[in-house]
Amino acid sequence: MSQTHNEPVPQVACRHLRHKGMYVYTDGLGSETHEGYDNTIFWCLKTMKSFGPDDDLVDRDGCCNRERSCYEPT
Amino acid sequence: MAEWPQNPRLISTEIPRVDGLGKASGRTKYPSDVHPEGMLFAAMLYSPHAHARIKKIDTSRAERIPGVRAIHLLAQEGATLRYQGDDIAAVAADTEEIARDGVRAIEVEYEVLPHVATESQAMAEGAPRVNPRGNVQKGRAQINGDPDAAIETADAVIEGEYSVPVITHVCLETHGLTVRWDSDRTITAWSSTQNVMGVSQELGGAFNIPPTNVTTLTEVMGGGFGSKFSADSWGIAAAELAKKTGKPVRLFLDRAQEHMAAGNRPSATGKIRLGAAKDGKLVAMIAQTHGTGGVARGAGFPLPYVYAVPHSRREHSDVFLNGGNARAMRAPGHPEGCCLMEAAMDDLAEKLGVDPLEMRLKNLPEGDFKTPIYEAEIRLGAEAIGWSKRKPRGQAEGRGPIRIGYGMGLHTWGGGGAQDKQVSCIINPDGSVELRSATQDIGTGARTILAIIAAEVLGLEVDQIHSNIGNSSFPPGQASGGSTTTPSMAPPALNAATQARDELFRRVGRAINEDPAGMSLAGGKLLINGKEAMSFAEACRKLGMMPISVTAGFSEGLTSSGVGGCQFAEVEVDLETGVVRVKKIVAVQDSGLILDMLTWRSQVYGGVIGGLNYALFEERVMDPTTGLFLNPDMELYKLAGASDIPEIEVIAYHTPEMRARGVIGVGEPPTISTAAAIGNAVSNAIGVRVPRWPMTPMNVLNALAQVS
Amino acid sequence: MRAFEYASPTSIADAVKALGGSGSSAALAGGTDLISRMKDDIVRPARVVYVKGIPELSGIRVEGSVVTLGAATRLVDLVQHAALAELAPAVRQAALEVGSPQIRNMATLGGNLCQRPCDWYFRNGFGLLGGRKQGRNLVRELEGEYAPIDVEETAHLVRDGDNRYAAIFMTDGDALYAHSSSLAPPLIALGATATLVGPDGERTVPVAELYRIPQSAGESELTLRPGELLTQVRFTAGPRNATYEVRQKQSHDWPLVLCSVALTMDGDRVSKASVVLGSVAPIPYRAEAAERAITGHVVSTETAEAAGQAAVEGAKPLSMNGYKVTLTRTAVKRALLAAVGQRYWEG
Amino acid sequence: MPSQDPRGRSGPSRRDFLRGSGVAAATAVLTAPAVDALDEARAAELAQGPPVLSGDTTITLQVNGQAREVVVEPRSTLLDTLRNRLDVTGPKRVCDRGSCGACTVILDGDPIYACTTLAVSCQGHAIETLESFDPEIVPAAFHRNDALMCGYCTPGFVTACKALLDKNPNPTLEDVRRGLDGNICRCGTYVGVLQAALDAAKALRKEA
Repeated sequence: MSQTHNEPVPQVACRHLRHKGMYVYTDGLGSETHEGYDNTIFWCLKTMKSFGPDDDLVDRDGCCNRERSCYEPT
Repeated sequence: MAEWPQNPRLISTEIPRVDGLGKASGRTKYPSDVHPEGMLFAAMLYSPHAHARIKKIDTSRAERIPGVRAIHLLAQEGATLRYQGDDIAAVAADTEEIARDGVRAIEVEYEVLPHVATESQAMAEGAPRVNPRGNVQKGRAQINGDPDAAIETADAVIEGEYSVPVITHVCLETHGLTVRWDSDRTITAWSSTQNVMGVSQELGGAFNIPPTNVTTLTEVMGGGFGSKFSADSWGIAAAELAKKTGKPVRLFLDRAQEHMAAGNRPSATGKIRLGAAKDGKLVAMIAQTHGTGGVARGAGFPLPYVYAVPHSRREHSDVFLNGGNARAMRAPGHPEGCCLMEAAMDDLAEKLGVDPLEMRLKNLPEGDFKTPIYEAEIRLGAEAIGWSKRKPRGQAEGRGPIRIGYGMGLHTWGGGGAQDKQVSCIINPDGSVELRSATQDIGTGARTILAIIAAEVLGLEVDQIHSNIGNSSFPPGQASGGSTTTPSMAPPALNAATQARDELFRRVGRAINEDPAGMSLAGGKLLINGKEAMSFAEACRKLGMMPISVTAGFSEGLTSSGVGGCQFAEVEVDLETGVVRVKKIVAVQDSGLILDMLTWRSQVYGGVIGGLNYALFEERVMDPTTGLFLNPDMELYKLAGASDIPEIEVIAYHTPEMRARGVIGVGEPPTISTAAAIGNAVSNAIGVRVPRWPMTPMNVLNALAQVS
Repeated sequence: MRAFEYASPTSIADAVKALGGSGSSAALAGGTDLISRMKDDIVRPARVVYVKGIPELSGIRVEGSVVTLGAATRLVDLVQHAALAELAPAVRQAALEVGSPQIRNMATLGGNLCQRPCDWYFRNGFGLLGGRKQGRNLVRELEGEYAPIDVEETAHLVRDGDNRYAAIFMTDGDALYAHSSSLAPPLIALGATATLVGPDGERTVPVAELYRIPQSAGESELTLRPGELLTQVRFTAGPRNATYEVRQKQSHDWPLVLCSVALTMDGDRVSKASVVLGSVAPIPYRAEAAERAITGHVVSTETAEAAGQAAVEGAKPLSMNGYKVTLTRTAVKRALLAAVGQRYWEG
Repeated sequence: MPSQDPRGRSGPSRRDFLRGSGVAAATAVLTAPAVDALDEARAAELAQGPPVLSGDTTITLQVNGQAREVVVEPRSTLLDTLRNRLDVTGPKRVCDRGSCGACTVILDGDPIYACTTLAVSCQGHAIETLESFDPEIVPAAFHRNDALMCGYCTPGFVTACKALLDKNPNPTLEDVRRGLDGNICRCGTYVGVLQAALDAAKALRKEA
């Protein structure tokens, strides 16, 4: 199974969202979603942890939610 | 654009790493060794509880300790601490002993909250929630064909539950950095990182200064394995302390916090039904899997793995619990998927009475470019291990209480390069040559690889090239992850060296009135129309006062992605103690064009030994009652020592076809299938599946007890 | 590590004076266990008395069949001593398998006999009895304070927790850790005595009596009195003896189970047997049933197996460590066969 | 009892101990007359028991053949003293509990873990770290055989290897394994390390 790194993190993601793939597979903010599984591990630059300043989980979908108190656009 | 040379002089030979002697003589300074003038030592206070809220923090007693210079709180009153090791405060002091006194003197009142520390606790009905949306997060079901109908048609079906535990990276140099403010808007950070540019970005961002004002220096570093990409909370804390005190600060985690907070590989458990026809051809798989990345997601892994399964359904859940968050670890997901898949494959082969090797050959995906590679590799590996000596499960030979078993596993990885990195090649008028890029060496030999390429192109020896990396202010280089460093950096290095050489020809040609088209470099000499004209140094002197400096990037054809690989294990198991001794591992690996056979082989050995640890020893043990990590050390968290290392035979699958693929990374693939192969060898030896890794006396004897 | 006072006496008398000073004190020899436990904040002596500089504490003396070992003798010296290897292979083998070359160069006989249990609940600050409770609160000694963790009143950390390395014998009480000295079993099997010097003078006790099962929180598993220093160990050589250790790693690791035997022979037959197990009970465990089983017999695979079986008959393993029953059976069998030179497992 | 332990016999004399060690709460380096005065003062105290140190204490360590004066606390480990105070950073801090060997130094000829050794107890003993080794022998063998990757465990392995070869210049592979069993490498360089040790032995024999 070859890896694909082509599923972009939605452009509306909070600008404090990070995952390893953003540093490694830099051609176009590719995520680490693979065929059939996703093991991307995110952190928030505000807390440097897997939970955001609002005590909620940092992840691909959650950090696109503009309703979150900590959300900051790009 | 440049191409890899057809008949290289240095490439693919065995070249000792250029920075090896400095490391082996203790002279090279790691980020945890540097000691800038006036430096303070910092230590961390971290959560002693699996789950708690901070009711009150009082630092006044700590502040009064003579020698304590500053305290920075990472968690404020009211903050939730989600695992033992979650950080609370950092203290800077004149000595490390005093910094730890300061940590002890911080008075924290905790409201201890109910925790879930094991997967069964986290998955229980009504369990305290780690993730506000629930501890069990189901992923999208992955369905291929009609598995329910198909599995009914199989001639044999096995149903097994297999699991691998959470393990941690155990970087020998713990996470941390030494940091100095050079002005109120510029920072120098000696960081133990696999991502010098990222550390500059994250530190700059935290202090609202441009990343280019933060120089991250990582001349060498003591291991990352995927866990050292971020500046991290403690890195920011160290910079805060340095800012507060006006002095450089060194902050590295202690071993316990390193285990608890600096990353881990998620666990994996799979209930797998796998069916095949009489001849061993797979028909269907139905699998429910879960795993935990602690307080983070990320426990996904590939399944089915490697083999073509015409009909499959796989449902996966990430389980959240009060343990430190996962981080990418050497081939994220693959060792887990490989163990589970290969165990099921072996069990099914046994049930069918088919040779597991034949069964694997039968189920490689048709039409995949890797299938013929696997076929060739399996042949080589089977020969090297002596697969013909293998007896069917339950009939293993041995002596006294010892049984000998054989097992195998296959793996795959990407390992292609990023296409946006750069290398500068500088040729100075004195004949010295320097390469620069903001990448770093996490132990793979990155510096050496770049030097080999430039030396090859410039007709020089490797030690004549100054390979300068580990500095974020250099042209953008690759973060070291996903086996991408070499394939990302080799193309720009080749292009930069080639363009610098061509520029040298042009300028020397102008100076001596010769046609550059007739020039070449070999053996430290400039040749004109094949005839020695002058030494390289003399040629460089023609440059006058002005060095050549070329910065180049990626070009097509120098790298590609996608490797196979297989491993075979021979083990001896003592039936009366359950102790497993691995006697031999054969690792057959392709990775395109191999630039340095010596460091390449070291990577494969290292991958195999990492896999051996996963197979036999490693396990994070969490206590259900207290939620604490019971073995955050290097003693009860067991790792192989010299006497635990078997004979390891590494076979490079390095045919002309492979070389033509260009450079592919090798950091990750060889660590993937070792634990699967050892697990299968143990089962072959003792006649029964050991469904839980690691293969400890406890797990082996428990499996034996199940059948007797 | 907390600050402490430090003294480095050069005589036993001075050491005893220093140990008997005000506040808690600890004798430091090799440091391989003590320094680590001090870093863990589990042991907090106000005064550390370094005893390795006391010449009279070190050395191996063989006089006829009487062997005297100084408490500060390094394990490496036990391993390398030719006469000791001849007379007490059980001691040599146990010492050889402790830790690593570096540890054997540092660690001492006395330090090994007096080392604290290698138990992860103990090392995490919960003491030796499975956690101390106040009502429904489990209290953990942390940085000098007690932090409550809400648990069932009947909770026992080891019984309810990860007890893979814990005791399988004497498990009715609260002390469920496994005693981890490797040198205690062979010395007990050989009938060794220990000399202790303290403020009230000198006393000699069997090595087995250095240990007890703690009954209340904070009570030590060692019977040394405050200010007392273990100075030497003595035994009379004679019986055939051997140690067999089951360890997971070949390199630096702890024994999962260790068995030492000492056999007095009458011709081919065993006339008196001593079988002592380590890492299976809160104290070094004498397997009397195994001793009875082998006494009067020629040691063979069958009789050794029967002795191994007898050894485990009283075992009451916990939820996870039933496998140690198998290991114990094997260790007894192999130690007996090793004593008569039949290492069938090495084949 | 006759001593088998060379360290037991060659321990510091009482006077050396006092000169080297300073006394309780003394932070300044002691001048020679002050030491003499203290000698007398302490002589009276000996009747009460040995001197007791606490707080900052000036000691002298013999590191790589040089006498190095340094202020430590009794609790300062040899490792932290070397690394943090003397800038001898070859030995590394990894497990900090005497399990991994990265901090290995040679004390009076024997490899030991510096992380579980107190600096104050090392006065009067010879401390060797790998910085003092001939780089052409053991380090060069590690380099040639690529017996290192990230290199953080390497100083400990090199030191354990040097100590092994000093005692056994002609080791078997089994001897090498056992001699290096107190060291852990996470990158997995053991294959190269074992080769390097045998290779270094060969180089040493050639030199001899």
